[in-house]
Amino acid sequence: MIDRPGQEAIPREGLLWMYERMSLIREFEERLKWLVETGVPAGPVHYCTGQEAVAVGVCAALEAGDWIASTHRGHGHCIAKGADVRRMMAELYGKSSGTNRGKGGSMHITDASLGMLGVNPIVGMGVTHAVGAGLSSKVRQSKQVAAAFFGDGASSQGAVHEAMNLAAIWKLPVVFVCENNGYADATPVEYAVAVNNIADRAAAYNMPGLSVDGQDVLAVWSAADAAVRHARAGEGPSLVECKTYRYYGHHQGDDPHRYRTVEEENAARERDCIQRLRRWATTKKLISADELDAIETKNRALLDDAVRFAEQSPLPDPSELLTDVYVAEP
Amino acid sequence: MIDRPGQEAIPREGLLWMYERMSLIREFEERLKWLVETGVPAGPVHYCTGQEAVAVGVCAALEAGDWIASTHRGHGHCIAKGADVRRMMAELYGKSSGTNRGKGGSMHITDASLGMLGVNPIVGMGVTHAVGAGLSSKVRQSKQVAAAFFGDGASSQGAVHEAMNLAAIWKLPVVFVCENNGYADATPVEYAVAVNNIADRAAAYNMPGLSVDGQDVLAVWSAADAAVRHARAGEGPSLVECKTYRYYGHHQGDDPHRYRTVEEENAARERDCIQRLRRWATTKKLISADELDAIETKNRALLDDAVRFAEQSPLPDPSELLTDVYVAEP
Amino acid sequence: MSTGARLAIRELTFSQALNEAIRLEMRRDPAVIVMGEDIAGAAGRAHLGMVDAWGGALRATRGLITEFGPQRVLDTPISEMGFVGAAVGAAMTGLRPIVEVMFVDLVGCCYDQLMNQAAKMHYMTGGQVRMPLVVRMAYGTRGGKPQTYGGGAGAQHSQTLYSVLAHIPGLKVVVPSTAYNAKGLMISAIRDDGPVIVMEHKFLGAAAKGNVPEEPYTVPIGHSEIVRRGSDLTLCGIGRMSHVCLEAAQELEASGISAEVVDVLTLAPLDENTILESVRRTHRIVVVDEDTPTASMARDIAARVAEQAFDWLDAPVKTVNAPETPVPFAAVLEAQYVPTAERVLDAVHELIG
Amino acid sequence: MSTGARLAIRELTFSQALNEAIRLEMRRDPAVIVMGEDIAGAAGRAHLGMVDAWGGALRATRGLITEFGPQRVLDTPISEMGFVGAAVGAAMTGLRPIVEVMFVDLVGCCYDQLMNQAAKMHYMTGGQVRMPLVVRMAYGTRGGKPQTYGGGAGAQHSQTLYSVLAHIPGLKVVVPSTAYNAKGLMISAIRDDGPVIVMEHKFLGAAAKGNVPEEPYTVPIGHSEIVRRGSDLTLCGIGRMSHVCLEAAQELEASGISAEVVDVLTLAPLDENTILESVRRTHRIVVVDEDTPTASMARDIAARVAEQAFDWLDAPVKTVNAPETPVPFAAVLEAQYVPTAERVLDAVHELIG
Ligand SMILES: Cc1ncc(C[n+]2csc(CCOP(=O)(O)OP(=O)(O)O)c2C)c(N)n1
Ligand SMILES: Cc1ncc(C[n+]2csc(CCOP(=O)(O)OP(=O)(O)O)c2C)c(N)n1
Ligand SMILES: [Mg+2]
Ligand SMILES: [Mg+2]
Repeated sequence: MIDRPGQEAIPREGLLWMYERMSLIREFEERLKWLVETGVPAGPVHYCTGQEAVAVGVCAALEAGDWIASTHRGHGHCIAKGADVRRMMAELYGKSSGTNRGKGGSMHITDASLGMLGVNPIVGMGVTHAVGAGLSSKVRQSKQVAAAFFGDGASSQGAVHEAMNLAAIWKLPVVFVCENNGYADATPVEYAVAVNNIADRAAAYNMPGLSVDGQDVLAVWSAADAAVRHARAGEGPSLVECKTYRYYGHHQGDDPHRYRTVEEENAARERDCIQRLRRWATTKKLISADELDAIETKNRALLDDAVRFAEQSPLPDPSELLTDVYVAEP
Repeated sequence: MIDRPGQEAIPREGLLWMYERMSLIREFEERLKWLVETGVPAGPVHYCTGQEAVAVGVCAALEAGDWIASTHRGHGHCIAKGADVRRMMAELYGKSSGTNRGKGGSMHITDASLGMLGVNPIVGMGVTHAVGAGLSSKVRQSKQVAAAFFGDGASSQGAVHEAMNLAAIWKLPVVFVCENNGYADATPVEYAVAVNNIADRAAAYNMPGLSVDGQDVLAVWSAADAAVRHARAGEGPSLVECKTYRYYGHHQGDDPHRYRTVEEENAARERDCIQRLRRWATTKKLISADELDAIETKNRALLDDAVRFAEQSPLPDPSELLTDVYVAEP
Repeated sequence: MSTGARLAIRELTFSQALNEAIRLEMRRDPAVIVMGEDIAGAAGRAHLGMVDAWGGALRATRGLITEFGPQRVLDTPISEMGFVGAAVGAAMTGLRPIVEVMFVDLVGCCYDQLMNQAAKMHYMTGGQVRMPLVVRMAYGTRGGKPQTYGGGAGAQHSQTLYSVLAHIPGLKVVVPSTAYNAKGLMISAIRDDGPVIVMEHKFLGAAAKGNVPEEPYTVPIGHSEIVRRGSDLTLCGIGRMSHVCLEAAQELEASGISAEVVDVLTLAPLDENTILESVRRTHRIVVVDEDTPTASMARDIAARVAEQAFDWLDAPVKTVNAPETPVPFAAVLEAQYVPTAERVLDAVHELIG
Repeated sequence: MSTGARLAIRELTFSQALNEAIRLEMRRDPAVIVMGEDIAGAAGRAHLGMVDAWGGALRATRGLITEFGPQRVLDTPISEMGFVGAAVGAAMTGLRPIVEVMFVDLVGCCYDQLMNQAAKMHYMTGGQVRMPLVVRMAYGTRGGKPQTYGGGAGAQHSQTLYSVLAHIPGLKVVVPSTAYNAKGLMISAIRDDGPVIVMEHKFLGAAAKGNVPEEPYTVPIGHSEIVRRGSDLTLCGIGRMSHVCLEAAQELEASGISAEVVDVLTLAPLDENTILESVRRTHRIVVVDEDTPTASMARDIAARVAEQAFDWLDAPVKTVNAPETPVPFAAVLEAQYVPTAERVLDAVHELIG
């Protein structure tokens, strides 16, 4: 982990928050994976294990009133923005206490009160919604910033190009965050994308672009923080590419070894974002190992509680099938 | 007009052909405009007057077996690729002798036997079809090249981004030709596009990009020729931006003075592509003024003939409404 | 709704009525914004004294930028998926965008935003997210007298297509037919907290003129209107086809047949009851729709009648649609395309000997 | 068509049958290519010994890259408008592309290419351009028994939506229901010189097994099939709903009601005659469709019956659809979503006391 300009400005609580959120995301995904593999029918799920630093580094740079748009691989974004893991887990169980009353599932987890524009599995579309939120901020002069997470695969979507051009010409307070984890399903990024660094495409929209190590939460934070400040100052959008890695398959049923090597996976795990923050913070004596262990213990307990909450919550009433189709009943 | 590398290689016949085609396009549009303004109900038409050098410079670099994809402003592209102005005019009259048997109209004029993938008024879509033609060439190893014309407005379409990325990763023999005439309807390019030179977006697809004076037919030809050679050699796509100008409104009913100045128009007319080639070729004594006058006289006669042909051709039989819905009747 | 005497009433065109509706709502609520290609025109050229060059496909947004400025009246680049998506995002975060997609023919360039995003967001989030979004689209083929030659806008600029929007649960789809209901439905659409598609017939824009009160009023979404009373059969029309039905009803009167005419006005949610009640009184129905037949709204309405009013029917349920073809260019072919009063009369005479 | 004895017959799944159809046609004609996201997978990793990691959404293209190589089996980036457009362009210039759009839920990202380009090109060009294009799309919601908790694929990955394709003149839309007709319809689609959409039900892919001859054969596009003879009423099913209809027919037999079952197989152009003739014999019909009701194919078929077989009908024309809602995630809600044999029986009992 390299020292970053401005990182001395991160207070100890900031570092603790980052560690706590990354650890909570990791715990959530590991617990969910265990549940799914032992038979909990949670629907299609896309674990973000390995990518925690991107969600957390970006959300560390945002304020509570800011927005995020997320993707099918969205659990980490939700937790980083402050979502309650109990209600998230209940959503995966299809329970009425879920974030979406059980009507959304993993690919739609949303807590709108936290500035979440929604997890959105139609690749690229969330990016356009973030641009709309940026427009709303500008028109209402509310100074809010919108961050749009999207994958390397999504970077090929036309909607993303359109969204970037719109944000650029209108100078909207948007931060485009490309989570380049190397794959779209089973398709390697070097096959699907014509450039080496997706961040280089920022030039096509006359906006700043930066490619950072997505396994280094401080590097992500530092780039995102600059982009957020730029946005909030009315200077327009930026593109931050975070090179990261997903530890597991595309979804719960995917065997990644059909398209990538174990060596590559092992090398990625060497760069694990949580371990790196731990090593850095303890070496620098900013935080003790005991403190970090305590965080992990607490997060395990939170997940125990979340699973219990999800299990014990009631199912939606059958009548819920027909409610909330129209926003205002005619 | 600046001397261009390789232009000495253009034989006199090449120059004559360019002049003849540009003049024929001009004559076609002027005649059509006169017809429409005197009451011929030709449907919506988008005159390309002023932009002749782009169509002609690009098609001069193509071989007969190559393809072009065109736009709503497509008459010039059709004529440059060799379309018969009689059948084009008949199409505008909705006659059965038209290129499309009267079923297409201005926005769909197509002579598939000349490698035309169609005039296509859904902005940006023709570009994707050219990429498909390039793919066809590559799979069938036919060495054909596809040129895709599109406007500055179209450059904001997601489909164009997707098409460029596809052509780049597959190294397809495609030449992307952006006709930047400064406007999409009544929207100035400097408002709608986040960069100054659309050609600069080529870098986002790791392909060559060049911005040329679209009022200089030899400059267009030179850039297109290099791009076509590149493509035919299997080196992949290129982007050529031609800065041009449309003399009239967006369509026959549009008054451009609501969004641009007469001064700007006059300055553009100073750079008229036909007059420039005339001046250059006569000054260099490559072609005499008499020869060029004779070409224009001949083209006027061709248009007299085309209008006569269109007027005298029969209307489609009413039964044609129902034919050719399915390619092969079930 | 209009309370009569108090209101000043003038004749406006359909487009002017839309314009007035949008203008009044923009005055009423600063959250209302307008977006779309060339909805103003000359974007960024105010310094040259140029603003408001186009006013959109139907000129329904003309003049708005002069009153509300470029912050609330946004010309967009040609990127339907992007700007409709931006409108969706804006609707989720405090604005009430009215977005123009020039022609319904371009629905294929933004369909995901309508059918997966705007339509479903409220449901998928368990009711958390509101979606006060209006999407305006011009539609329709040139009807009327065949010219001897020439042509119309062709296969990709003349479509109707509203059934592919009405098909999607969560979208409301309204099809105004007069200046009066254009204004009232537009105001209802803007005030609705969910997504509403407003289908505006190209050839009603300037042609449909009528009395319109100056003040704001609403015409409720989800209500059809009986625009002519009759007893022998029901003619059910959508958009411009309501006028065709009225024309046919007029002619039928001459031959002693009394036709009731229902103007559907809202396709989704459909006001079945008004249609079913009419059929239960008249025992016969012809549904007239400018769209192509397969999976059309005409067939939808016919099926509802065949299921829910079967016992009252004295004759087959008839539908009159455009033919199962793209829209041809040539005027002689196009003239056969759009349903006419004549074709409606043919259908009626098949029902009533 | 199968000539019986000569052919070797094995049991294949629906997905395997699709795979075999594509493979045989690729052998037969070098112009046939396959495109789509992850239709092979591991693109560009052959040097690591990795090819063919996925085989598409239904695994229907697995193994093709090994036989035909990456020139003819092309993984695409996530750019549906772009690669479907490329397929359209390729079809115009000498290839016969088979393109997979993972799920019909993504139709909104490429709809223009289907409805404006592929569907209309032949007509608009006056018959010049041929469009030998196949577009494969997985569709459908998880049916069957409710689990106590958990959920399915949710509102944006469970849709049916074929009516928005069948609505477009020029597109053929087929909906195979068995391994046998999946192979035969796919071969017909590939050999067709126009655009054909092949709708593949996600939950038939592995579940529908049946006898399939080894050799190539065609099942004609535009023909429905009577899959069970009966005399008291007609059940008309689409895709997986044909199986639901057969199930219902079985149960009706127990109560002495003889149901005929028509498997629609092609939505456009619809084989009206088979359906109408059946109704003219049975005098009653229930149309069963997994899609949402408004402007659905069920309503389309019902309307045709109500117009063209009215005089033979003894009862209202019934339709059974999914409810007018997005697809909910929770298993308990989802289980109420897809029409079941029980709901079909309810509809039948409304018709036949
Ligand atoms: C528009 C669209 N196309 C295709 C899919 C199917 N799909 C879901 S996730 C995915 C891969 C996304 O890759 P990337 O953007 O890199 O995100 P990651 O999964 O790596 O987080 C695909 C192809 C989809 N959901 N939406
Ligand atoms: C997808 C799409 N959006 C909008 C339109 C309406 N429209 C037709 S031409 C045009 C402007 C095109 O501008 P440009 O690409 O610069 O071409 P030019 O007209 O200048 O030749 C627009 C907005 C359309 N036909 N298709
Ligand atoms: Mg990825
Ligand atoms: Mg232009």
